[in-house]
Amino acid sequence: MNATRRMTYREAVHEALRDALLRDERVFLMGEDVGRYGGSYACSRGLLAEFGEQRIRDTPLCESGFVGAGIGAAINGMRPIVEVMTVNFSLLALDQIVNNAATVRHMSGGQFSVPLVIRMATGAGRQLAAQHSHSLECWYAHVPGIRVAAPATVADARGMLWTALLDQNPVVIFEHAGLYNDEGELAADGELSMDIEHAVVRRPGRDATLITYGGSLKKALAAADALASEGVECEVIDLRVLRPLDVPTLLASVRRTHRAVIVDEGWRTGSLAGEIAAQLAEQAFYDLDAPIARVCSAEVPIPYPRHLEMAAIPQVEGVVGAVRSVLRR
Amino acid sequence: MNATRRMTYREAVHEALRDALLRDERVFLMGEDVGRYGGSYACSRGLLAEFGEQRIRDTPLCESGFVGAGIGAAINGMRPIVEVMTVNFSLLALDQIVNNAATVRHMSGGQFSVPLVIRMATGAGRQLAAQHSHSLECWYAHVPGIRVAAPATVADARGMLWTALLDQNPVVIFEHAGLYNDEGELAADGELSMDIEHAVVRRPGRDATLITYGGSLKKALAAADALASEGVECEVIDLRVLRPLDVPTLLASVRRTHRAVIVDEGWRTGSLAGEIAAQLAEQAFYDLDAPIARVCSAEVPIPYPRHLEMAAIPQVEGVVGAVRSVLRR
Amino acid sequence: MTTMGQTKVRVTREHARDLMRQMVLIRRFEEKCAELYSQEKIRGFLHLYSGEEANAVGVLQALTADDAIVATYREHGYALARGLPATAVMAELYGKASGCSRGRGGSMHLFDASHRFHGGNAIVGGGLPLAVGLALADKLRGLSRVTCCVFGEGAAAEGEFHESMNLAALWKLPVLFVCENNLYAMGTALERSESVTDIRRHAESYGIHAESVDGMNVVDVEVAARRAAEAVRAGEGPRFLENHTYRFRAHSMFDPDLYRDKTEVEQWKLRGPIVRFTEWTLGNNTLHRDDLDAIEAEVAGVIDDAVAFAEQSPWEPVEDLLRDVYAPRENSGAAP
Amino acid sequence: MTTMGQTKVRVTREHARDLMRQMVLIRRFEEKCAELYSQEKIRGFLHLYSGEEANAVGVLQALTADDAIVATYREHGYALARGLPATAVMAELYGKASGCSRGRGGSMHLFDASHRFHGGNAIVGGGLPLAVGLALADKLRGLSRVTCCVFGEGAAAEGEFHESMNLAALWKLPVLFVCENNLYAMGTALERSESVTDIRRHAESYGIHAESVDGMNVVDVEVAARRAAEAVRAGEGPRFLENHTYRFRAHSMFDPDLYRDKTEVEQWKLRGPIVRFTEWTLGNNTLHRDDLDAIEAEVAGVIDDAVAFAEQSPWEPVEDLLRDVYAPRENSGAAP
Ligand SMILES: Cc1ncc(C[n+]2csc(CCOP(=O)(O)OP(=O)(O)O)c2C)c(N)n1
Ligand SMILES: Cc1ncc(C[n+]2csc(CCOP(=O)(O)OP(=O)(O)O)c2C)c(N)n1
Ligand SMILES: [Mg+2]
Ligand SMILES: [Mg+2]
Repeated sequence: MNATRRMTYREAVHEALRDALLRDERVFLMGEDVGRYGGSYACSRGLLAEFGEQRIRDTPLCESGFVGAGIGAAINGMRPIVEVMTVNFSLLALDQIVNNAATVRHMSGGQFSVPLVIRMATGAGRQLAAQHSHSLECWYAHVPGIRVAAPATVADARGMLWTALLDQNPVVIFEHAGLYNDEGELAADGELSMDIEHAVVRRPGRDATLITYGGSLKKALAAADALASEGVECEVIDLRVLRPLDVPTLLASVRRTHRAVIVDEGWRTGSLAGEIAAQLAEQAFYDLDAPIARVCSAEVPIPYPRHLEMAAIPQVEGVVGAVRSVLRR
Repeated sequence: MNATRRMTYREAVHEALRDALLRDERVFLMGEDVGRYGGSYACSRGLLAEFGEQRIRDTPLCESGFVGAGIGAAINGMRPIVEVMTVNFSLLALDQIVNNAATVRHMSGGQFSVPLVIRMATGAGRQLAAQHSHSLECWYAHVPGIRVAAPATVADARGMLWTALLDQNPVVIFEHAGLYNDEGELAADGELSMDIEHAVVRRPGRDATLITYGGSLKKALAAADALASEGVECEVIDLRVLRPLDVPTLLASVRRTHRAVIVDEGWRTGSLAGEIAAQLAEQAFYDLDAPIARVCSAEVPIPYPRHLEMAAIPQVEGVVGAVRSVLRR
Repeated sequence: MTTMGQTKVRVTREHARDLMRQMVLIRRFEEKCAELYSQEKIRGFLHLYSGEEANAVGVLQALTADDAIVATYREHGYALARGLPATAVMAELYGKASGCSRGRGGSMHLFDASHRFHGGNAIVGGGLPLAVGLALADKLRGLSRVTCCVFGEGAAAEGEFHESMNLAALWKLPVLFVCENNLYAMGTALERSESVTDIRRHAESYGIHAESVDGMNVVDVEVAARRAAEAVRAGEGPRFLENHTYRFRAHSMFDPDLYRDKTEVEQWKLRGPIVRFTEWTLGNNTLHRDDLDAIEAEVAGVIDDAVAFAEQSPWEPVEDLLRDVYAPRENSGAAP
Repeated sequence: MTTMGQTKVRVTREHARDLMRQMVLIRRFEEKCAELYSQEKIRGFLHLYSGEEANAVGVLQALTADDAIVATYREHGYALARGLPATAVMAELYGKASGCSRGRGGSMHLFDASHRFHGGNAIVGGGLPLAVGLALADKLRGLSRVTCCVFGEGAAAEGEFHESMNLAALWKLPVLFVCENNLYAMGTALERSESVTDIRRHAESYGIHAESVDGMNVVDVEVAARRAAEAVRAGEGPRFLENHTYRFRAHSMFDPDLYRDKTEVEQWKLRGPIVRFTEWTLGNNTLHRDDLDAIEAEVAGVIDDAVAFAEQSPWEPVEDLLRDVYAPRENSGAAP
């Protein structure tokens, strides 16, 4: 019963897609190069052969057009999964997402819903330079009317998609591009779906709370490991869901540890980390024993060379240093 | 020498535009309906007749196209002022702004600059419903490589444009649509330009710091007035510049008042107010006597009816209440 | 007898009455809106349809109850011609909870699921990808329904126009695109916004069959729309109509209307859709003065009722501010 | 003697040598890049130009030093043909401070102000509005310069393509649009992305004069580009070239290239630009084997130097991470 399987994040996304296509005939996958190419991150390889052109739909390059088409199809009885190759190109589709997907239900007084899932890769760290390294999850997390999820583990990559498809609301799923090759464990059978409501404690600890999501989770865990060898026990929380934020889980932890560090690959100013710090400062003000620290990206379009990119985005040492600073060691 | 003139915000914008066109022949104004229509908020009325079609350039409806064209023209020796009618439509131009305007200088290793000014109206409060009431200043304030200004007064509306044009960087100027009819005072002569670097104290006070910008400034001032009659003296700070944030000015005030309330028409979660709260909590942690309060918009696409819209966006009473709460009265 | 352009059709008395009634309803409704706007009963942006009635009324003759409509912020005419009750539309313009969008949308966002009326979209061009998606779903579901997507000639310059045309044509989707070419986008005349002002050529460059029609002639519009909708319904892929029309009023209630000659407006009014249809139907004895009087009387009643309904409807309680932002989660784990 | 298509031109020995040298330089440069990528000297996305050399080399013959170029992420060929030193380009691919973009950009973002080389743009379609703006500035400044804007056929589906074509045509701007139609956008074949695969028809729908050319034939490309650039320079407004070409390698180093037949690739290689130009120039005695050998030797030297330069160049100090995000404020209050 407790048997597990090992697979990569990419395989988990692939299996989740395939599973959804098998479970519900209203589901179809649409986006640039999801079919013949097999997905720019190879997540949909083989699906075209299995499900055919109608359900694995290669689109022209027209982000606004095909995201808008996904919205329309969702309103009209389908359950589209729209893949926007990366968050960088999603800038071209923001009008559709913000002005249509997020508003139609409200503007129509509840008559129309948009049960749409939009998946996109996000993040830096692969030397793709300024136009291909954005982490704009915080922008999406700002918009009422959509849900935002960020699976950081193989199990979440496998399980969140189906839950998102059950949701009547538009759900944006961010897959950090640095995760696709990572391996993880999965329950071997049974219901694999994962909630898209709660943050979870990935590692318990008493000395400080490390809050993070997506591609930064492994850095936070590595930092916690490093600190554990010095006797500092960090609690590591994976947000999992970026909108709506599960603040109670964060507060419960911070009220125990009295210290918080937030790790977020977004640029520091106006980051999601800022919002979380603000909420903690609002709601756990008297519980905090030190200022909240943020480990974010430097305020620079991500540069190409590895040493500069590494310096620009959060690293394990930076997280360790931030924890030390809130512990004043 | 200290003579002043009275004019509306709209007149100030108009005068600033005209002045820039007169001062520098590289300046031209481009956007939807800036010419024959006179500007959707009537800011450019008469300029077409005075400066002709080349310099007052009506564009087709194509936000990405003409904003991108402004970027190219700026790179190539001109000083374009691009008017995107409202922030709502700027979603269609975000790719150009984020991926080109904000990055070209960095990606080119400093070889190309983008001395471009983009103006747009922003904000809610006029019953324009969900697609026409956005306050997305926080999104722009998140992006390295651009400056963001938000003139809240007639003097700033008159003076910031020229300073922005002198800047080699892309500057986005947000004009809250609720300000155009407001009147204010201006120096009668002399250099009218206003810095785009500093926040200013619009009203001094000792009991709490009210931080705000743009269309919310008048609400914050009204709240301060109301509170003054109860003996509570609020210091009101107008951010003026949203990127880069002038944090020192904020800290100096909060270190005196020990309490802060931030008023921001953006949706609360992920608002600029959150960023400011985070920075104050980081840097003035030991100076704060109470949690920072935020007065922001409710998490709802702005509804059309007046009573619901008013309930959705910050109001004077809400600000008064927030100040009372941080003072625990 | 006024000739109705190229059209050689017989219009029954009943049908003529119906067309006339709808056009007059729209006109009087818009006039009432203007009045209510100055009384501050209607607020925000208000874009009136006066002068363009033949388009909504003509086009919607070609649709069945199963078809869908995606319109713009200038959509009162389409809503009324589609059969949305004038009461619910007026209540929406008031922002009342009894409005067709529960008051949340106002003039620019009329919605009605039971009429497959999908807005009311205030971002120029933003409705086109949506229409493509509605049609894609119909095609995938094997339903032979048409999605009618209306927009102005100004929208043709937007990237979303291009992307939508291409997708609809590439995937042979059942979309009837209707471009209401009223010569102006706010204050920008077509020749200042399009390098090629013959909008059909754009549609054709995607391989979409396109036709121009006199949008001031309700019968011509109906005939062209029926032909186009039939082709779409038959699975031939999208069709494109360009309706030459004109708005008699300013772009919105904020527009000082400085960019066009008053005489130009007057010229167009002389060949307005109601004037011409009146001349034609009276001239060929399809309708009589009595009919028109009866229509005006009936319409006046409808509008009075609509205003009364809107006036007396309650406001949504402010406690419900946050409703309808998110749909409730479906609670079963089964296929949704 | 291989015929060079429709072109009846005399190519001098010197010019032939030059064209050949540039094409060979690009080919060998790209081959070296592939090698360096597998050695992890070059990282990130790398899009090679092998097979398409005739386009960059042919098109750039038509430009003067004053003209500007806006290219894509597949721009090494344009950079080299434009005369950017191979050393600076290679150093950029390494990410060294001596790179043409100071190492900040890498393969997708080559820039060089002194050559008016405006990138290196990695958002498909994103360079087009930029090119429109560069040309607009030239026009406003009264300079008779051409902006050459290169993009793939995949970009033609993006809204920005449409918006840019319309603006350039409407305002009669001096843009030479060059669409490199290599039949695929990543794994998506043209007939799966465009309802009308004749890209010229799109350009023409804006009233832009468009021409197709065999993009595997450097002389044809040069002739067509000269004709087009002259018209643009003469103030006739934008022109459009569609170059039929093919990439011999995968889209990027990540692409497993599963979407096209190996035989298709082999077929195209048989009529590759260097092969054909070699046959033609040898066949008509413009060049001789010796010339080719000399070119290969020279190019090998250039590439060795480039690699050596890149290898030995220093990294930018990490302390300078934040440089060139913002330009310093101009400090005078006078007109900038
Ligand atoms: C993307 C976008 N840009 C600008 C506007 C502002 N705007 C509203 S209507 C309009 C003119 C549209 O003209 P057209 O498409 O011809 O429709 P018409 O109003 O003539 O019916 C403009 C510019 C908008 N709503 N959306
Ligand atoms: C807006 C955008 N969408 C998607 C991508 C990912 N992408 C990079 S290149 C490419 C294919 C472009 O094909 P084409 O324009 O034909 O140029 P080619 O690569 O064939 O030279 C895609 C989909 C991108 N860079 N930008
Ligand atoms: Mg119009
Ligand atoms: Mg291609």
